Amino acid sequence: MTLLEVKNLKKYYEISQGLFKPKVVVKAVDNVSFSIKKGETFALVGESGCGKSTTGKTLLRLTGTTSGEILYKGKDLLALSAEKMRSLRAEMQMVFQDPYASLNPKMTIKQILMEPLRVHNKFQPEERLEKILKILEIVGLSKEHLDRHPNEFSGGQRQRIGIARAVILNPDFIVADEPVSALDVSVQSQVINLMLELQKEFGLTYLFISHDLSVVEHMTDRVAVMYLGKIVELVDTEELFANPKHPYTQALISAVPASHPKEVKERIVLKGDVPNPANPPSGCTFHTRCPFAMDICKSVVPALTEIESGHITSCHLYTNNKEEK
Amino acid sequence: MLDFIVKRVVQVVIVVFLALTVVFFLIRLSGDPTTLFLPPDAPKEQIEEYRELLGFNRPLYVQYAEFMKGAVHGDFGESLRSGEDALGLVMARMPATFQLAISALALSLIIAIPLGVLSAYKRNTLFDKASVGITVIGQAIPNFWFGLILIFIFAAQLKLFPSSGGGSVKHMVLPVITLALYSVSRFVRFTRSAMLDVLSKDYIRTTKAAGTPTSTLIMKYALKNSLIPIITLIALDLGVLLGGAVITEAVFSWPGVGRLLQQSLMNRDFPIVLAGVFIIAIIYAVINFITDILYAYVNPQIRVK
Amino acid sequence: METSTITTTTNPIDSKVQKKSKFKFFFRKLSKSWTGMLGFGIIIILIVLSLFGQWIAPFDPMDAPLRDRLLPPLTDGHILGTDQLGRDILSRLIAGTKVSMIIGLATALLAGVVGTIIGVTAGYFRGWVDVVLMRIVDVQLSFPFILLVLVVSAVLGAGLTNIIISLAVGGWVIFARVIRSEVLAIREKEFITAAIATGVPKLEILVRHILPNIFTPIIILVSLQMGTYIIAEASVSFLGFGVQPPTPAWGNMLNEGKDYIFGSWWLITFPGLAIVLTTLGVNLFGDWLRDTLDPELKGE
Amino acid sequence: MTEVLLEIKDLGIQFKTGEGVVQPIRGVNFSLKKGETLGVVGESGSGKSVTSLAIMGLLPEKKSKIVSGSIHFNNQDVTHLKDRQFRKLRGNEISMIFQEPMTSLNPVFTIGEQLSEPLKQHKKMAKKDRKEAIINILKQVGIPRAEQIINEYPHQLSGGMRQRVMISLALLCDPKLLICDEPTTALDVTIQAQILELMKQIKSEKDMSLLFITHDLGVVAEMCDRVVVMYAGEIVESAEINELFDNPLHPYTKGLIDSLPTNNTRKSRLFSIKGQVPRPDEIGKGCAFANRCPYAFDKCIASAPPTFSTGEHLSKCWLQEPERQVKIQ
Repeated sequence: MTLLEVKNLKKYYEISQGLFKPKVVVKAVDNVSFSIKKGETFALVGESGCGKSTTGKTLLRLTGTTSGEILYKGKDLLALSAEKMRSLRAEMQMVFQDPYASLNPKMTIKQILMEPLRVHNKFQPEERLEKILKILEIVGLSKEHLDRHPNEFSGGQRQRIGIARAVILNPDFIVADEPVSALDVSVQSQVINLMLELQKEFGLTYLFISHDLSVVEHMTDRVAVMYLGKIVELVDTEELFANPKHPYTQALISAVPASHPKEVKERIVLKGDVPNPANPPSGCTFHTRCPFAMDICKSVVPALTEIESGHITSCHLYTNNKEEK
Repeated sequence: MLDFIVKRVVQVVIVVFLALTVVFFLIRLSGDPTTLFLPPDAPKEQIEEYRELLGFNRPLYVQYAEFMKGAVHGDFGESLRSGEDALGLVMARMPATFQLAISALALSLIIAIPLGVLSAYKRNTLFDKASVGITVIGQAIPNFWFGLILIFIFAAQLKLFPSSGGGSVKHMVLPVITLALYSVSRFVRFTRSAMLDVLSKDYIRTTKAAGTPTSTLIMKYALKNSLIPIITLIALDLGVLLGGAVITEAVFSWPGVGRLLQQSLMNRDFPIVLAGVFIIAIIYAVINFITDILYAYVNPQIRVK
Repeated sequence: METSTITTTTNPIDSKVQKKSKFKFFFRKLSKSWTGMLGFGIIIILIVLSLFGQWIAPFDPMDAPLRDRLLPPLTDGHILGTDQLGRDILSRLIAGTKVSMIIGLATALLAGVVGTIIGVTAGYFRGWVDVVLMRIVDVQLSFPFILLVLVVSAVLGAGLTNIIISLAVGGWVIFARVIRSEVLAIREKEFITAAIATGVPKLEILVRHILPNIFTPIIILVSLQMGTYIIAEASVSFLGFGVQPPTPAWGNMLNEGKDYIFGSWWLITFPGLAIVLTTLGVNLFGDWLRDTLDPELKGE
Repeated sequence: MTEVLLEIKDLGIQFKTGEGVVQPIRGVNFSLKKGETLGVVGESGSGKSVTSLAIMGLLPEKKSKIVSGSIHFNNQDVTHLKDRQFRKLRGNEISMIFQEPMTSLNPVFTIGEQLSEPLKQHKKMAKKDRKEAIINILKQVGIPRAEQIINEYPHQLSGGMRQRVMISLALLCDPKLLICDEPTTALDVTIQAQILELMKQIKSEKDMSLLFITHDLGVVAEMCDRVVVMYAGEIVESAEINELFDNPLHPYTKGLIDSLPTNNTRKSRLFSIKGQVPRPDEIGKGCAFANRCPYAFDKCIASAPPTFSTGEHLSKCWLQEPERQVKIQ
């Protein structure tokens, strides 16, 4: 059961270089396609600037799209009128990375949680407070917090409020953009648990955007790895960690620090930095850092291919029938 | 670079054009000035004759087009009073105003930057508090009144300097001090806060961690960083300085553009006002241009672009 | 999940107590800064003088017995002396307070309202509206404020209303520019994206999320600009364009007094001091307000 | 027995804030031997960064005060050292790498100008030798085109490159002690891997001790010989790296290790420590961790535990009182 399908999504930015120079086009999201099944947690993984957050925002139409289709329950979101999209937002919500910036400092918790109910006209006004109290209890806060402002809470508590705001309308789909990366270690696990519980309780579907592979491994079902605006590998989470195909995925997984000092990690250290997205390398954009780069990689863009059942990757190592690691 | 200059020149043209247009219509809206030159009981025919002579009887847009055509060639008409070329009159007064404004700017910078830096370095000491206190008061003093007080003390009582007129260095002392007062106060406060801002930056901690002594830290490193915002402020304040010059010139009867403009406004001698507006808008644009270049010089992030 | 067991130390607050404590909070903060107190004190005195000045003043500020002209301070009950027409300077200063306060406040409100509307429009709706409005702001900023006020007030003619309009014509740009950049900054905040994601309509985002967050900078700017307007009015009146005699205003008192500078120092000293004290009070309070409410705004 | 390079005893630091005085550091003890890499682990607000700034003598002068204890570096008491004397150590014998490579380099000076600063302060060198030394060190930290880089400005470099520049800046004068304050936190995973490899390599080449401050247990596991765990301004546990991971004695340490996703079965509920780190003004007379501790009992709330030792393994928990010695599992 597909809840959301993304087809050939593109998001290009233009950067003006001055009056007499041509504009530079940055391909933040470049021809990305995937689909999310109802009830699953789908992860977008990659390093800063790879386009994972932009992809998340385009799905909710929080930023413009250059081309492509986003089918949510079969409807193309990009074709909806602004008003239709606005009312559909009751079903599609978002949890943000920065719990400090994502709550309006001038509003009380009650106002913050009341807002979604009010704008979507859910429940009778007198029932709304009841609903708010219920959701507060679910996320581990209580009645006495109602009239406080966000600055009176710690980062972890704020993220709970942000999650409460997202789930209060009983949505079907939530985009969670790095929801735990701004939190302290001991609080991270609390919030992850909360998200897992809510998913079970409300049958939520998550798009989980993260750079933290150990969190992704723990709580997601399928993963798409992104590099410079493109998906380079897409497969079930367990399979990805057990048998990564794309050299970038391999390097990414190997770069995760060990969890025990005795654990010996065979590490693939990539050379160099992520190239400037305004001026990406030719061919396979990863070839400048790839330990297995071949001649063909410099000139030909590898296509996303299903190399094993359900395991998609874009790498010449596999399309050339040369099975190498 | 070419890009930058073209953009800038276009901008200046727009600014000057709009400024002239607005002032032109403002002036015309306030009625025509013919009545000012004639006795109040002048016969109607005489007024009409005069209006025709000065061209005020034509439709407004014709007058505007005529005016703009002249302005492009630097012709703003003749003074309604003296009949001399308006732009020429303004230009003749420029040197005196420049003398005043530049001396005041130089004086403010010489005093304000060291004071501001020292104040930031000795934050919360008696010295810092005193300098902040003086600048707060300095900003509250209207400069024309400060000028009057200086005249009272140094011209009327002590008879050290002349109270009005221009021509010698002695004539300059009181007007320059008067004009510098406000800028000094602003510059000290701003240098101090720019410096404090820079001193709290991570990269200053890095330099400190290299074992750099505080004096080097401030004089070599932090000062260069804080110059970026300081230059911006100075550019912004040059407008205030030019405006202040108008008032200061009035107080000291300084023979500059400001005094000319004030008198022309009083006399409704509008060709001169328009010529003055034209010149000031251009000067201001030039100053902004220079600031941008200076800015690029101290800020490598812009330079490399 | 027992997170709530360790909550912040503040007691549960109900909203009534909170409103009351806001006043208390204001005064507790104020009492910590003597400069803020001083500014606040001066402002209170100025308000009292402008409201009840006519009963406080020892003489009629318009009464001009020529035999009493140019009396030095402390003669015949004239604490600050008399002017060239024999009018009591103290009484005229008190009467002038009202003029200065009205001009300062009215201009700040007028310029503030116009500038805020334009700034919000430009910053929130962006596009060509923003481009056009900001071009106008740039053009105006490329012209000295005081000179603009001078030209406009020369064109409009003398009078209290006209000087207020002239000052506001010169002053709205600052508001427009600051408010626009505030709006731009807030627009980029994640809580605005969150509101869009929640499905809050565009206009409601402006009213509920953006306006409350620019309220503080507006208040700060109003209080900081008032001093500028008071000084500008005095300067314009001093040059003979603003409030015209015989209305007692500090600027035209100085204008009239400047011809007597060599003989009668009190004619120029006291009106000037009145301007300095007023501006100082307003500025000190404005500075304190800025430092307390919005430390980030420090240094422009 | 190897020599001790850095010894901190009962360190207490107070900060003046608008609301009054707080004490984010309350009695910190640890020592660092020559050639050793010591990890300091803790969450935000645990006081790990404040401690490192104290070692560098970089605490904000007027706002903070060392109220108790001492810091000895290389047998010299540096606790209340005058800035003039401290300057001779900073950048010379003690160096530091900061968390934010993007903001830690001065935007208006070239890389070369910034790198010559410690050499100017501590080494008498001709200009030409200085340049050579700088190019040399840049090459050592793996910066390509070192000759050109010295004339470039920080904004022309990527985050990873800047952090390499920061490392080279710290290494210029061959310090005896290198403090790394979350050196990889702001970096991407693949860049983090590069920087960690680099630091391992540098450590193996140079005779240097490392104080590695981080919140990431994984980084500690890879880099350190010994670990101290900080919580709410004190050290709650200190042990050799394997011992700490295999046999954590303090419930906080155990909680941190157990809550790592990799130590939990996939999709299961993660182990988690309830509640959150207390603010300095919320700490009472008992154990600072008592309100979050699943093992807390009366004594924990009544009084703060002293440090108990089991050989080299120290912990500040009443469970480790000699007559109790509970194994938490």
